[in-house]
Amino acid sequence: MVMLSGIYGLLSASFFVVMDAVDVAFTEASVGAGISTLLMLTTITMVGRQEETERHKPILALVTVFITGALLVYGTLDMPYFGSKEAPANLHVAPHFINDSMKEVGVPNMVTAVLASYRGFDTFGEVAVIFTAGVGVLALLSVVRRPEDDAEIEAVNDSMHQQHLILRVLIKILIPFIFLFAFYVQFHGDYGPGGGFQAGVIFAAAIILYAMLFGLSTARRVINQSLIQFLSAAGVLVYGCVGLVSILSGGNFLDYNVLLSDPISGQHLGILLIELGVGITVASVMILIFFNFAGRKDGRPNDYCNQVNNSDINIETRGSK
Amino acid sequence: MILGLYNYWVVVVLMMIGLYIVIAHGNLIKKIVGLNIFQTSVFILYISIAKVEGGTAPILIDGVIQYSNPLPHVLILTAIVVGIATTALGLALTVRIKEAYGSIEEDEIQAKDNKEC
Amino acid sequence: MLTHLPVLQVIVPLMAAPLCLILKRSILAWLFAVMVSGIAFIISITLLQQVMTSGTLVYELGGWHTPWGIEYRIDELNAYLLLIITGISTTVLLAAHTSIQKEIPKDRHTIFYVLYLLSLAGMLGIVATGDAFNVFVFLEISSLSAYALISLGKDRRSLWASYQYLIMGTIGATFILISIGLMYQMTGTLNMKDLSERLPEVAQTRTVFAAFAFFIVGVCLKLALFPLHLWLPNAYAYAPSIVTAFFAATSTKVAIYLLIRFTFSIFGLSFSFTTLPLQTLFLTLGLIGVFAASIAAIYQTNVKQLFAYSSVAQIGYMIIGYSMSSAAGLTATLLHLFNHALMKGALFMALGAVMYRIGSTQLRDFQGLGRQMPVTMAAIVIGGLSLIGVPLTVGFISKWYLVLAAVENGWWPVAVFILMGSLLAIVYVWRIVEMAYFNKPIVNGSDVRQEKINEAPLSILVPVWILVAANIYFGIDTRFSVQVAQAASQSLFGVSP
Amino acid sequence: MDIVINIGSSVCLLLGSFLCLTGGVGILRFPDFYTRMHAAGVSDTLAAGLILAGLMLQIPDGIVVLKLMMILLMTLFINPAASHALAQAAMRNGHMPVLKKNENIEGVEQSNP
Amino acid sequence: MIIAATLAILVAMILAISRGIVGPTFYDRILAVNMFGTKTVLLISLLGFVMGRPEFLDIAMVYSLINFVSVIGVLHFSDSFDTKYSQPNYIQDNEASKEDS
Repeated sequence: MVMLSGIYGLLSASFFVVMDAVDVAFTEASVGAGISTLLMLTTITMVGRQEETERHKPILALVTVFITGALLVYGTLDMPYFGSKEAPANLHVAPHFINDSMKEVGVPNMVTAVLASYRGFDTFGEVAVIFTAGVGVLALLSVVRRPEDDAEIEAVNDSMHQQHLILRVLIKILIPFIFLFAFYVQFHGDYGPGGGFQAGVIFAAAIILYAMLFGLSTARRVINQSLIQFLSAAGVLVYGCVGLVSILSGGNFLDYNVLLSDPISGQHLGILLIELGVGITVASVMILIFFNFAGRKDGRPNDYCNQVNNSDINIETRGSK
Repeated sequence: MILGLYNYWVVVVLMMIGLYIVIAHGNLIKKIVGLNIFQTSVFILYISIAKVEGGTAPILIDGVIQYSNPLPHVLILTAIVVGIATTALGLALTVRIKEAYGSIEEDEIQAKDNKEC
Repeated sequence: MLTHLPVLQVIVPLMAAPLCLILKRSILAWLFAVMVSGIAFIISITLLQQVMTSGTLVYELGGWHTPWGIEYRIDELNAYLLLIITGISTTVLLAAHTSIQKEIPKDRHTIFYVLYLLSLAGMLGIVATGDAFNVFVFLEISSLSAYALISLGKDRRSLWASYQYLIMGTIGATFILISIGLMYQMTGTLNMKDLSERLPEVAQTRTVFAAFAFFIVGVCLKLALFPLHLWLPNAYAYAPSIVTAFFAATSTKVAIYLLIRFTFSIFGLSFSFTTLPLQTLFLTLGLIGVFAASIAAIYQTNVKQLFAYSSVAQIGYMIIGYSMSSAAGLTATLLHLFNHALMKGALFMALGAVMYRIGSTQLRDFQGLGRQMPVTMAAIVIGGLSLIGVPLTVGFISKWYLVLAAVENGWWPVAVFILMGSLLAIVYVWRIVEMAYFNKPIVNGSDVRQEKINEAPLSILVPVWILVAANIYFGIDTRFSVQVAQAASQSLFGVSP
Repeated sequence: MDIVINIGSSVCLLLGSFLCLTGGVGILRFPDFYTRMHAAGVSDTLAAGLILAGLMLQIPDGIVVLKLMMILLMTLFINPAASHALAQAAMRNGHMPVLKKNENIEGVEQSNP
Repeated sequence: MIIAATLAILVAMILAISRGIVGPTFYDRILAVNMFGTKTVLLISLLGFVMGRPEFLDIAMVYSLINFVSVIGVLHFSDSFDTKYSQPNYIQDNEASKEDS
């Protein structure tokens, strides 16, 4: 099932390439096929693979699904044809982006121009969303770690990972290149597909790879929990501060024109900085999420369970007597 | 004629599959997979809107005048991020539910809740 | 600086959240959060004043002109909602520090404040923005933090409730996303104002109809309108008390705002109420919702769940007012938004105080609480009276306007039904009062209550009584709320073609 | 000169596609996991190399060739390593290749040829 | 030529995906996914050429990386799966056969 969803991610990404949406394909490839598949795998290993074939509420489901589907098909009937140049969507706002973004923002990749400048606030919201997810996972899964656990886990890991010798050597060679690639994607986003989000995911993928092969605690020694928490917050703040600085220099929020004396170079600087903020937050949140998932698996979740159960009992005591 | 809309119908089919999985499956992880499919179908809808016949990817190069519409791409980038955030949170919840209930089947969880009440 | 207020309103809490995570210490985080929420409250008051004196405020983010950039557009309705949200949030936060001590594990206190601020920022962002897609982004910020906050509850059922909410909420949000996509396809714009100007040209197409239908379903999921309300009672009942107080008072209000904003300002009144049998549909659902949820509330054994069902019923009232599609009906809805936020905020916070002392909100544990925690119980009683709609409380004012609006529309039976709904409210409030005042405290041998139960600490009581006082004050002096609500609804009817 | 390059690239591409197809057929038709892996792992790597080489010959643009080289390198690194890891994991978890009756590994009862 | 190669790869993808669906063992599926991933990398590189924008090879690069990460991830986590799910239906006795094959 999860394998197939990974394939699905790959497939939809290739679809996006065909549809000219390279940036989206880039993101969907790294997210849909990579990160979310990994997270699902981690979850499955933690919750077991028991499956129940029985479907409940099939009639309700079918009815809902068909009503929704019929409604959407009904809605498509009056749509402009697929690929039509005269579709209102392609006539009203978009031509401005296509024709003038080079003049106004000075970035050849229109997607980056729109993402970072015209609709920069959406992207700020997006960073906040990913930050929220990170904090939410932290709230749900973080476990207080004890040093003796770490030692024990390390012992287990060592035995477990001995067999992956070839992979370990390979990864040691590859990781610097992956980082290099991540930086390339980060700073080349103005000119080609890519940008902070994609770069952050690639960066996180490298760390996750390392963590999987060398054990979580080894990876944690390099990047510990409080550091990634700090970084994930810092990315949002970098983004926000660019906005505040532009307020202070007399523009509106996220108005990069006022950052430097020349509007175009101001735009460049602004986009560079906010992409950096996005990259930092995304990378650290992805690592954070993965570490907390995997840490939950290796750690001692029982402590928390007991705590929860005890508190349950506390709640019930008054009532049950 | 009517085939000019085929792309949107693919979206509809995907969306129906996703929604069906969300509603009909009892397994919490499968529900989230369904949710993913559902969301991806919407992404495809947006990207299909953006496609322009004969257009190319919206990165300026010399000698090309017809580009696809960049705006939906931007929106979908944001939506993908939202999607992964939701997935991560949903899976984290699943893990906690498994720890607390010992099961990730909807029916069993509900049965356990009812017993408590 | 004043010109930047619309955006500061949102980004102050949004940027405070990561700072809060860096602060680490729980008490520092609390003080910081209260401060931030207070600042947001002051900003919203200033905004309301500005809007009332000088009309709609427009703020172009990034300095890009619409429709290319995103804009913030604050009119009376937005300012009113912003005021409700920040006001409730600040008051509720005052009590947070004490209340979460017993409900949330120690190491998650800071995270709680971070999520709280994010959720606040998300709601403010939804309300303040004038861009359809931006609504979706901030909707997700507020919902994601809501899922996490709800799951912080002590009982394991909070996890399950949160999961259900996540599934329902995501489906709802995705429906809204589909709707925005379809609208974009037909008009080529995402700006609300621009949309409202360009939609009438294509209003007759089936695509716009589908967009409208998807939007209505999606927002009703978020709104917990009657048949789609299943996630709400559990989510409210098992979340930490502070979270419940905050969400019950604000989050459904934001969904109602979205409904009003999209139907009145974007699709336009004539379109909204002619393409679908919206009037009948919402009236029926609202009425059924009021009755079904009130009856369900009567049978609950958990007081939190009882009030959660009552929230569903109150949403029914708001929808009834909305379905009248007249200025008077809308005024009643908006008034009820405000008043319901006050009542539910007070009630759930008082329940938080009960939770703090006795660790439970089961109805049977309320026995004799009237004597043991007189101040808290008095707050609950006043809140309950307000829920019923007794004169001199805010509940009366909104019911009064609602009935008046129904009569003005000539819907006599509806007015009667509304009054009958209040009777049901009497029943469930009475159950609590009876339990608390007319039953002796449990003192038999089961040693449950061997230690004497004291009044709740002042740090919770003060905010509770601030809200209770507001309940009474705005029940007597209605000038402020009625004036703003009327201005807001008139501006909506003025805008619509 | 051009024609030579063109022909070279075509030959590479065609050979690559042919290998792709054989790999695809192999993964479907071979009897057990290890033989399938043989089909996939060996032919895939060579096919990827050939196709990428064919593409490289098509465009003599520096950066594009460089990227293609990177992809090729990644494939060459990653594919065998992944196959190796996969086979090892399968082996460790008790998967045995299907063998002919008379070629049994000692002590292994063959049930399903 | 490129078109022919694209078609061949598409066919190979279909074959791989059918193996992924058929299974029968867990490892077969991983193998299929891995092969599918490699093919997607090639497909995307080819598509870049078909559309005349070969700059987009970055995506193919990300693909090969992500593909690798997910295969490693699967293997890493498969260590903790119960082996009974991998159903050794060819062989009953796994004890005696270690490295000697």
